Amino acid sequence: MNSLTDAQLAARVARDIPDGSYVNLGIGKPTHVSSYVPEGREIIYHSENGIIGVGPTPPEGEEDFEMIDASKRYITTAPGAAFFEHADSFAMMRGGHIDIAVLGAYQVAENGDIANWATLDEKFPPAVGGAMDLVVGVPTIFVMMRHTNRDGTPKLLRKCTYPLTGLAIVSRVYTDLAVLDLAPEGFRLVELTPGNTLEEVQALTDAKIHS
Amino acid sequence: MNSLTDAQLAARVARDIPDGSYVNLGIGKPTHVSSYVPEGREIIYHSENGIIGVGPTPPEGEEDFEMIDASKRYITTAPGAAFFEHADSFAMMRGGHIDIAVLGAYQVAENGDIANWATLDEKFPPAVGGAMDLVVGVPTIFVMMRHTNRDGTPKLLRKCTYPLTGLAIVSRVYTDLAVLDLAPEGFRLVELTPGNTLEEVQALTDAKIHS
Amino acid sequence: MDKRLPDLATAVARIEDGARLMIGGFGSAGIPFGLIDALLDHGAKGLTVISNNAGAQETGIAKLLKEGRVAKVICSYPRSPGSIWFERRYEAGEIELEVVPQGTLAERIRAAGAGIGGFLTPTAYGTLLAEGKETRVIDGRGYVMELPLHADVALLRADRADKWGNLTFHGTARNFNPVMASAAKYAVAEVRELSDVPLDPERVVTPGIFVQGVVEYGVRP
Amino acid sequence: MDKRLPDLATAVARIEDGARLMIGGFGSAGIPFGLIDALLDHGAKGLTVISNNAGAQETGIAKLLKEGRVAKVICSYPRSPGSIWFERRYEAGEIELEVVPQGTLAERIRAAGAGIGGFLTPTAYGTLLAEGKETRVIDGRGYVMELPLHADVALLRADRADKWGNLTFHGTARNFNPVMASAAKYAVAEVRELSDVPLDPERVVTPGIFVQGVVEYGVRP
Repeated sequence: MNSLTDAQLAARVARDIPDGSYVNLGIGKPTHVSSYVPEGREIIYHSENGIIGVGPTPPEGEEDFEMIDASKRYITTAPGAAFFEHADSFAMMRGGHIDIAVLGAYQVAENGDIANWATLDEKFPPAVGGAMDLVVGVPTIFVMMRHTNRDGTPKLLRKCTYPLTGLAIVSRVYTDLAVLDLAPEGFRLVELTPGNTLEEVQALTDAKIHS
Repeated sequence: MNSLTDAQLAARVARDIPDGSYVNLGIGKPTHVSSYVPEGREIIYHSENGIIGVGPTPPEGEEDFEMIDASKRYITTAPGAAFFEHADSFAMMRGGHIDIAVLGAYQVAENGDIANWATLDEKFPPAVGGAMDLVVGVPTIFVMMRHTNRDGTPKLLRKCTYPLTGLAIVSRVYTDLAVLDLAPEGFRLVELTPGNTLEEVQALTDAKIHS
Repeated sequence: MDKRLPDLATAVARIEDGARLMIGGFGSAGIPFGLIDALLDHGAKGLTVISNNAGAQETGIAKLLKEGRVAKVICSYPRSPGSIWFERRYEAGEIELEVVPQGTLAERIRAAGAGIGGFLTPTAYGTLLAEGKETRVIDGRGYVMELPLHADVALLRADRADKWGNLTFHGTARNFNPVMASAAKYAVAEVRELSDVPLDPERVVTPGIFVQGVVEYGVRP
Repeated sequence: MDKRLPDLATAVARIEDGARLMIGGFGSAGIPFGLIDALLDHGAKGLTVISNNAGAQETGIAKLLKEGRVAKVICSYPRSPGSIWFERRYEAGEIELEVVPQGTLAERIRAAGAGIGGFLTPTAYGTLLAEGKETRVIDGRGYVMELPLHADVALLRADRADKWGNLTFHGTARNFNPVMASAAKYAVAEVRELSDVPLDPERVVTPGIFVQGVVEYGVRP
């Protein structure tokens, strides 16, 4: 099986974000998407903690503890940026003003359900952050994740087994093996990572992949 | 009967506003209260259209169409002022952050009900403005008005006959003839305009005045 | 990204007959007089206008009323001194009126912009303006359930803008403008001055994400 | 009017055992480290802490948890990297936890400050975090009814203040600070710099009416 690296996956997602989009990148892998914006496009990044127009990481020595993104990484401002407080930031998210959110996930189901905030492991205290607000408010939800868990068990399921973050809201899933749309009939193949066959990818997927 | 002038009435109300209060003055007579703040007190005036720290009227020739109060009069800023938008302005009002509102009224009832936004005259289109938000949000509501209508009929009633603005929320009524608190038993005399007797004022009042 | 528009006519070109319009302003402050004039020239009719006032004399919304372009007004205070055109149309039964307490009007607009499905406000509980509405009592206090108020287009007046649509305001001209920007599908602002450089991110009042178009209209009325 | 306080100890002196505390901040930005240290010295215990996070390493809220001062945490994201003190207290069953989606947390705090009795949000509809809550469907969309979240005291971090309590912030340090100021009976802010002159009314982010005390704590952490 041919598997994209995290960098290749981030670049693949970036290709699908149109010029002029307002985008929220979830914590973890999705934060890398902003490094791969294709030439000639201006994408404006929102971070839930109160900035729109997130710029690149500052040079070493110029970090500011009060200039961070939702992943708590140091940031700068891009031209046209604005700061605001939390109630306003989530009004933007919940109110449908952001075009696209790119999120990681534990599981995605063929009806578009997503589980990305809690596992069934009771040892860990639950922590939800802004994930549930994003998925109800942003019209286009891209999920970016490995196709399977480390033990090879599938993450693309007929039904999620972990607690849900949102119901029937995923638009498209990007994995290291394939890109899949959420269509009325379930997962629909958009493209395979070059060298993979549908049969190979289907074997690692719990839900049926329509083509 | 001895009757206070509007200026005297405004000065009387001003005496009861403690140093450091946040105050909203309703349109009409209440706007004059700010001209009579006793020496040594700092009162901060809120105007519903998005300013706290309303200052005096500008000198002629220095008026700014975009610097007005809720009565649409030209204003300036007092030291410590801030501008904000309408949703925030009414959050201040509704959320209990303003200490005192001074309002005019058509009628006040002995249970503290106030009617100050609509009469029974169907010719006039209804217009409520911010009156209903103020009366539910501000803990101390002072009403400032003539004791009777022009035809001599009472405005201090057992029960309001006009559509209500708010229910059981008036703290104190200042009229040209007397000052009355709203107590559990009804109107309670605080003071008479010098020269008036309780009997004279009671005769012009529909509800009973307790003393 | 460049949200600057060449002229007022372009800014209002997409407004269709029967559109729901929010118009910023309170008294003389923050009213988009230039956009309203352009809308008159544009000719859309059967409009629902959501605004705090219903215009005065022959300016702003009063002109739209005079020219018979308005089917319904949703506002808190239609009866300003000199609001003769509102009064005439209302008395003749030519326009529908929905009176909303001012804070409830602002909060309903905010709810639309913030994706809130409804809210409980103590304002108007027990009064004529709560009649027919769902109410409930929590901890002894009465509340009225109010629903969000959306619009197709918002016409705004700001002080400065940059090409990303970020806005600042002057004095008491913010009033309904920022909240209306958030509640309309298409929000367009006339501004005193278009800035060639980005506005200071610490000073932006309305972030450009809420604004779809900006046009310079230098006059401060 | 002069809301300036002489020192951090005075700012936290009124906090009683069992108080409901809001603490501003998100990650490293906008956290009132000085006020939290003063609160540790002050000694109040049995606190309910409302904040986005539950501290990391040995700083801020983590110190309060380490010292056993906290009975309950209401937050969106207790499990940050290095939040060892939260995890220990939680695993030992020594603290109660209420997890609230971040936007719902901000909106519940805003509702408290704005006099709203409750609101309908689509967030968390159909999930574990909506279990036991009132829900309704409007136009085919599911909503959860959420209630306001009040506090006795809010501890805030701002950039500049004047003696009227007006505040400005730096960068992403606004986060929960402005909205928490509005929802507490007593809101106090440590600020990088106290201004001798009034702040520019156009630049104020949190108007002083929401702030009861300000104290200079020059360090920007």
